[in-house]
Amino acid sequence: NLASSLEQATMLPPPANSDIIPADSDSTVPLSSIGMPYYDQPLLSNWPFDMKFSLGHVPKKINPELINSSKSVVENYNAHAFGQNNLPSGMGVNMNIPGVFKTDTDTRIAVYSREKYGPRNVAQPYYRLHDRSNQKNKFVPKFISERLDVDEKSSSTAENTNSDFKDTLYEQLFDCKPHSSQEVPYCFTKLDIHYSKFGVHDFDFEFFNKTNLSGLESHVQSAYCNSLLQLYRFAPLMFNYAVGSLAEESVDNNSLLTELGFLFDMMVKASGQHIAPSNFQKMLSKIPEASRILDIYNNGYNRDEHSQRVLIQSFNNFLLERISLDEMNQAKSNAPHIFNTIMGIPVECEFIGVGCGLRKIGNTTLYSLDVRHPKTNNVVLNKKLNHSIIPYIELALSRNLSVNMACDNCNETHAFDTLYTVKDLPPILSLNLELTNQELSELKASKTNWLASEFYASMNKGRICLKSITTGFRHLKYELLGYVAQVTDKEGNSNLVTFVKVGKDEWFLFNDFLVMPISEHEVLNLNYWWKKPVIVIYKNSESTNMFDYEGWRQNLNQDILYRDHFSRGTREGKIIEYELLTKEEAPQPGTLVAIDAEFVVIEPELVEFNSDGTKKVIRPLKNSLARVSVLRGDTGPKEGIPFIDDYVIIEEPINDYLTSWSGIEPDDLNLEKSKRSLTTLQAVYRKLWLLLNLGCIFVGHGLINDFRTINLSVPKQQVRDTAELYFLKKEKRKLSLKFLTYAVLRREVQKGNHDSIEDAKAALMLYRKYIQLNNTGELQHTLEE
Amino acid sequence: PLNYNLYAPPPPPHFNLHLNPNERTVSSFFIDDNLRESLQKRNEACLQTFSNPSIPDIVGVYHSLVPLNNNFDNNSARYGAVSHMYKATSNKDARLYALRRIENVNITDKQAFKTIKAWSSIENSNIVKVHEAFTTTVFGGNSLVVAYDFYGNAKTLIEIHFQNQPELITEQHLWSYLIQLVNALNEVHDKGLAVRSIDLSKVIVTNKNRIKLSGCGIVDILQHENTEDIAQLQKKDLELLAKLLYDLSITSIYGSVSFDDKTQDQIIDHLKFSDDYKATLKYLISADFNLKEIQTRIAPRLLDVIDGLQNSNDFIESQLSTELENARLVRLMSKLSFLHGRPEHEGDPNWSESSANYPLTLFVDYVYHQVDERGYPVVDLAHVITCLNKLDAGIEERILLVSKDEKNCIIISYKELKTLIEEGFNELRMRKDI
Amino acid sequence: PLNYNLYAPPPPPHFNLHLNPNERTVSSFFIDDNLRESLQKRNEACLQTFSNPSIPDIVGVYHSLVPLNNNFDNNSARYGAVSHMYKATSNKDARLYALRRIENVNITDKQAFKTIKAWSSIENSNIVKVHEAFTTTVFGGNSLVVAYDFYGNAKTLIEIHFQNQPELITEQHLWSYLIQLVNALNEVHDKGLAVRSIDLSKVIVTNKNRIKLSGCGIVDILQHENTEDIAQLQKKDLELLAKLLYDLSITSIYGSVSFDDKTQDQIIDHLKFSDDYKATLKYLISADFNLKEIQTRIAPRLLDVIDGLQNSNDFIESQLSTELENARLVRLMSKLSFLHGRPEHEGDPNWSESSANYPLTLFVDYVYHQVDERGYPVVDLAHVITCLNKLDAGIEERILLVSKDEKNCIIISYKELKTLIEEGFNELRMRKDI
Repeated sequence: NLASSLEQATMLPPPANSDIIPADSDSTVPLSSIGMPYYDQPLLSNWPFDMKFSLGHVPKKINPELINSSKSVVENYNAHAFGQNNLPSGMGVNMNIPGVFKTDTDTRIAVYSREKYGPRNVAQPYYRLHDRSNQKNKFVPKFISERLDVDEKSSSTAENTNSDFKDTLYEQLFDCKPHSSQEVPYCFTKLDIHYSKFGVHDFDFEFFNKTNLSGLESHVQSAYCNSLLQLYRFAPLMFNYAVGSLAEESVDNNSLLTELGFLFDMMVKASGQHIAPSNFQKMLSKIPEASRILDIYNNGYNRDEHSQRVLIQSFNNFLLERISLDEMNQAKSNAPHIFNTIMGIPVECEFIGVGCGLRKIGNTTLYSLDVRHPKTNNVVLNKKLNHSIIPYIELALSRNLSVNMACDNCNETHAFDTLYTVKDLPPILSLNLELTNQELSELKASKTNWLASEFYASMNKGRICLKSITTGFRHLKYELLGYVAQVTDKEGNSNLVTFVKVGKDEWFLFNDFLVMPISEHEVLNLNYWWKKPVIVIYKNSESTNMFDYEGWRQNLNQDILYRDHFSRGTREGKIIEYELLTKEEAPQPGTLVAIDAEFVVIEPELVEFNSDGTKKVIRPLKNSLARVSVLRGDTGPKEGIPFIDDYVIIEEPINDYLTSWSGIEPDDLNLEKSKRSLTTLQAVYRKLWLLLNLGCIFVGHGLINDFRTINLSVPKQQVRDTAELYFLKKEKRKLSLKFLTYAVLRREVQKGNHDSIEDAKAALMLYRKYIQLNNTGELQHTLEE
Repeated sequence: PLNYNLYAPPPPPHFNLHLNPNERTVSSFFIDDNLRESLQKRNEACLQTFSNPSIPDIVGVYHSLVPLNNNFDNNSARYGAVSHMYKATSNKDARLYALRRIENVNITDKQAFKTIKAWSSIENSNIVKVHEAFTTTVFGGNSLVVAYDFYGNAKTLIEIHFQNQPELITEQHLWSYLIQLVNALNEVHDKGLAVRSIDLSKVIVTNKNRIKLSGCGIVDILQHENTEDIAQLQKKDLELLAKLLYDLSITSIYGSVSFDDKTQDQIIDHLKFSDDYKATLKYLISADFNLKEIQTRIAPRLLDVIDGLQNSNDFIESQLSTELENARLVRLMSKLSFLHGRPEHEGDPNWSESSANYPLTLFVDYVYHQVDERGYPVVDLAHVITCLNKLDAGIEERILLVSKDEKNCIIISYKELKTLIEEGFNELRMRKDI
Repeated sequence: PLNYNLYAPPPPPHFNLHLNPNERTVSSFFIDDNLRESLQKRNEACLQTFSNPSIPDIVGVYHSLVPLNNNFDNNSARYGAVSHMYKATSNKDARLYALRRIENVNITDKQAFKTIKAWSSIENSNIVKVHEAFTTTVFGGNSLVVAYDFYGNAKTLIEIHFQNQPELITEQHLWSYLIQLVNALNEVHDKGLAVRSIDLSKVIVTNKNRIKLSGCGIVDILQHENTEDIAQLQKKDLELLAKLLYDLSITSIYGSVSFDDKTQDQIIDHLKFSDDYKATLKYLISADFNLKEIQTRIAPRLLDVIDGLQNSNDFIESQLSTELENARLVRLMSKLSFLHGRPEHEGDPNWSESSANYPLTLFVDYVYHQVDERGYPVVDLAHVITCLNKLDAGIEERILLVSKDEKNCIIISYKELKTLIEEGFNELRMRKDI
């Protein structure tokens, strides 16, 4: 009964603030001073012996946005205490009783959001670092060389499971929808190229691109430029303009426009193969203004979000300005007339002197518009305005600024109120979105797509008005061509990708070398916390949609093939080992030429080794073309006679001349001292590009590497590579030119250093022999020897 | 008697838990269970009490005598008299001592104790330290009592290797014993003494592989009239040492080899030990055996032993380090519990979000109440111990504590949390004094 | 009655530790007076974090790098390059490692690492274990990183004996260092390697008077192209060892004797150490010095070290014997805390009065939230442990638990509480599997 139970139950022991066992952490009084009662059952303190605990996690950083938006506890308390309530909603927690936190405390308080940062107290799962990319590992494809091994060995069942596995892998790789609110889909993250001992070509780029649109490699300087280049590649007017400009010869004026044209041409010819925009980057680094404004030697990934956006927008402005300068230079005109018709934005500026009332009107042409948040234009924040880009653009069409200028009236420099008004919109309209993180996050609140897929422009009382629907009145329709987006992951790493419309209504995502089709719905969907639009292009729907891939053919200037083009001096005093082409020898489709190139090392390979035997190539070897020799290849009296033997001026510091391989002596490339036929890379490149586009067939040994360093994309039909022709399939071995020359041609091996003319000649002869052997069926036999 | 198995039941013998290198089980955060158990048993042995009228309450300065169970009777063999052993506590310094009592002795001259002072000055890790010797009548009759250090749960070599699931004698044991006994004898002989009682029953094992000579000095007392030359006695020590090792060594071939027709050297040849050991053993039983030379002979072995001891030192130090940390954790966890969730604080506006308690409440959730992505509880002892250790050390690392309603959060360092807890705890204790 | 698993007073040996350095005997040489403090400092050193954008987050498989403070700059001397040290955690096995980084190296051939495998197979108590070596670009430029075991709060010989209240170098130190280095070199040379970097700045002290060679393998990598004969390199090791001991020895007569006009042998004569030591030192600096012979020469000293190490072992064990229940209490308290006060249980009708939670909540109040008759908090760790011990055992004793509003109470035995808690805990763990 209760009473007796109560008696038996132990009452609360008498209070005793005893210190038999002090709670003081430094106390050495043993905790076993108090013993255990007798026990005959397993103790409660036992834990299951099979419970596993993970340790060694890479510590998860506190989200930088939280830290940035936080306030010191003391500040928060003071704000409360003194009734200042301008803290963002939710920060009402008062955390400081006087004396609890000292004024120099570093404790901070911030507003939290479950949607943004996830639920509270979630245990951090363990990820194995292994190769520096944890979850990404499954998306690193096998090297091509490894794949060939596996494919040969696997039985049919293994193949089936392999391809099943591969299919699900592809699905995940190209899945652009995130599966948790925290996750950025893999296809938008920065991708790494992995190098095996066979170099970059062993990396399975095809894994990432099943289309016939070429992606751009990411391991180059200024790789952030890739995103913008892909965008302009698909603006037809821009493409046609750049490629069309190649008809003219422009080899000594450091023309970025020309390089852009070559790059676009390459991207088309490569048909889905990956390309490195290395010549474009080289030209970019040659231009002094570029290295000042842009971060040439940094690949742009180590910046915070905001400065990365500023960087790509600066590049946009720089690129367009430079193109206009290049046109003026080439055409020797006072304005880039053609380019202005494509992207020129005519702006009228009205200056009113503050105080002196002087009024001046000027005109200028811009190539891109800076779009800002309406409130910066002192426009009252109207909620409706937030829902679409159109009012943002409209507001960017006129701006009020204060500018300091020299005044003709007052003879001093003082402030002028300036009103800039855009008078007309070009066919291709380039917009830089200069919005802060906060302003960008507000876009997500809009119910409709903020990125309007079209708008209508009309003139109203001298001002351009933009509407989302047509008013029926005289209007121009603009459609969204595409945009560069910034994707930022949880850890604050940002990557730039491109969404662009190709053809009538097909949208594609370009992320360096990953290219995939994507739905318009996903393109326009800005509701992801990790996605921010940065540069947006609209296209006048009446402007052409046709890409003129052969635009360079019209009035093609081929002169350079028929003359010397030395950087200094004439033939006098130079060692000339070639005979210029004559007009009778004009290259035709199918003309055979033999080619060999020599390279020097600009930067050696950067490799990380581990004592367990593994190694990782961080940065592959960086070469530069130093000499190229092209020989006549067709049968005839002049077969084997070189008509091009150019040495290339290299402005970057050279790490290694590779003299025993290349035959290049340091003085050969020195403008002062060289006795060789030194010329610019642009000149050499043009010659080769002409030969390619005129349909020549190139014979050589190991041409895939040569063309890569030269930065030329040659279709398979135009290549006859003796390294491939004499390939030992079983041993997977490529044979060296030296060996083949000796073995097949029974000729004396080259003494001394290489010489590109000799090598080209040897390759040509090997090719001839190959044809002969193939015809007579002796090829296999010869190979086996 | 406790069933120690219940304390932390070991996993089944063939259980194989496949752990990744970064995974741990519960036992890795705490002292090794076997070590703990052996130490607990030793403690238990130390705390034994015994009340029996046959045992006097006080003997000299010692009290609370507890007879130590010797399961064999030839304790008379070495001394020629019946001897008993007791655990006792000293009145003077409250420490435990082992009293060895020889009954019915006839000691009338304090000259008998002339070597005890020298014996008690020996501090050697392989000798049970002698403290004092005296005669007494409290047991009835005249008993000699010698007081030694007490080692709980210690067993003699006979008990270890010859009784109750005897432990197999490996070559490692033999080398280890040889070296330890040489260490002991070195010091004893240097001090001009001789052990005179080296015997399997007078060598105890106090921890893993540590042996100590017990009962030193007794023969000196019992035979103090016998004035044998010290050099002779020391030579006998060497012979006894050799014999002890020989006896231990040949157990390995009992039954498989007949000893009758062989010399000792021949028997040694049959041993399944290394040539090095066999050579050493032959040297020991030879007449040439002297302490200086044996040391140089086995010098490389000595280095091995040093390496082994250093390693085991490191091991046990890390065990101690872990358990010292755990002691601190217990105190820290108590402090947290003292402070957190006190009924008198609920509903008190001063003790809610506007005080030091707020971070504490959030911190307790952070440590113990983690969930996975789907909201299920995560029981991660590693996380708890890591966080609390960091809190104890008060490091600069900052953590994110989110409010229960997930609307705001604080970013606070362990250092700051530690300060808050200390101050909160002190305030709690002093509250009545205000 | 709470009689079990009580601590017993520490067992022998009982050392008088707080003596002057020259009064300490060799047998207590390895015992740390302030062992607990040293261990605590070491643990804190292991927990340190450091956040600074100049240090990469991840290096190879290591993360959470913390630069280790080297208060001297001659870290370049031995390697001919600037080196840095970091504490880091391995993501693979969650242990702590010491990373030594040499900046701006030019390693283009994995042949550079050919001895690392052999180095990493050496497990010697006087060598800091080598784990792996690799090059990396994450620090900008090309750095060599070698990973070693990490010893918290370890100091080099330079720091111990030449800086900040330098420790006096006694003869015992010298013998001990010599023996430990011989132990290390023995194994290194046996494996066909050479240390090549024996130097006061590359020897660390990890516990009391325990030294270890640090930075092994680095010179092999940096000079891998240099193909000097291994026998030559090993000879150089001996010379460096001799030099190290010589340099340490002569500090004792700095200032009191002029070195200018004397040979090394003559200077040694002036040392105030034993003849034995002086003779040994002369042997070391002579050309005859070889490892096999030194061992036999110093055999008696080896025994001294064995004795000291055994004592140290015993001492640490004795300290450990009073800390045996901490682990159990940590396990028990954390089990309770996992279960008690979970946010997801608040407001959940299933988790209130009709489950384990209610008695648990009341029990927690009973244990930790006691008040005296005037309502002031009572903070009593002894009470906490008493209750927890009873709970752990699950005894029949019943207690009265009163509800917060003081309107209800329950009477429940420790045994029932134990069952409820065990079941609640298991349910908590298994919840995700349901």
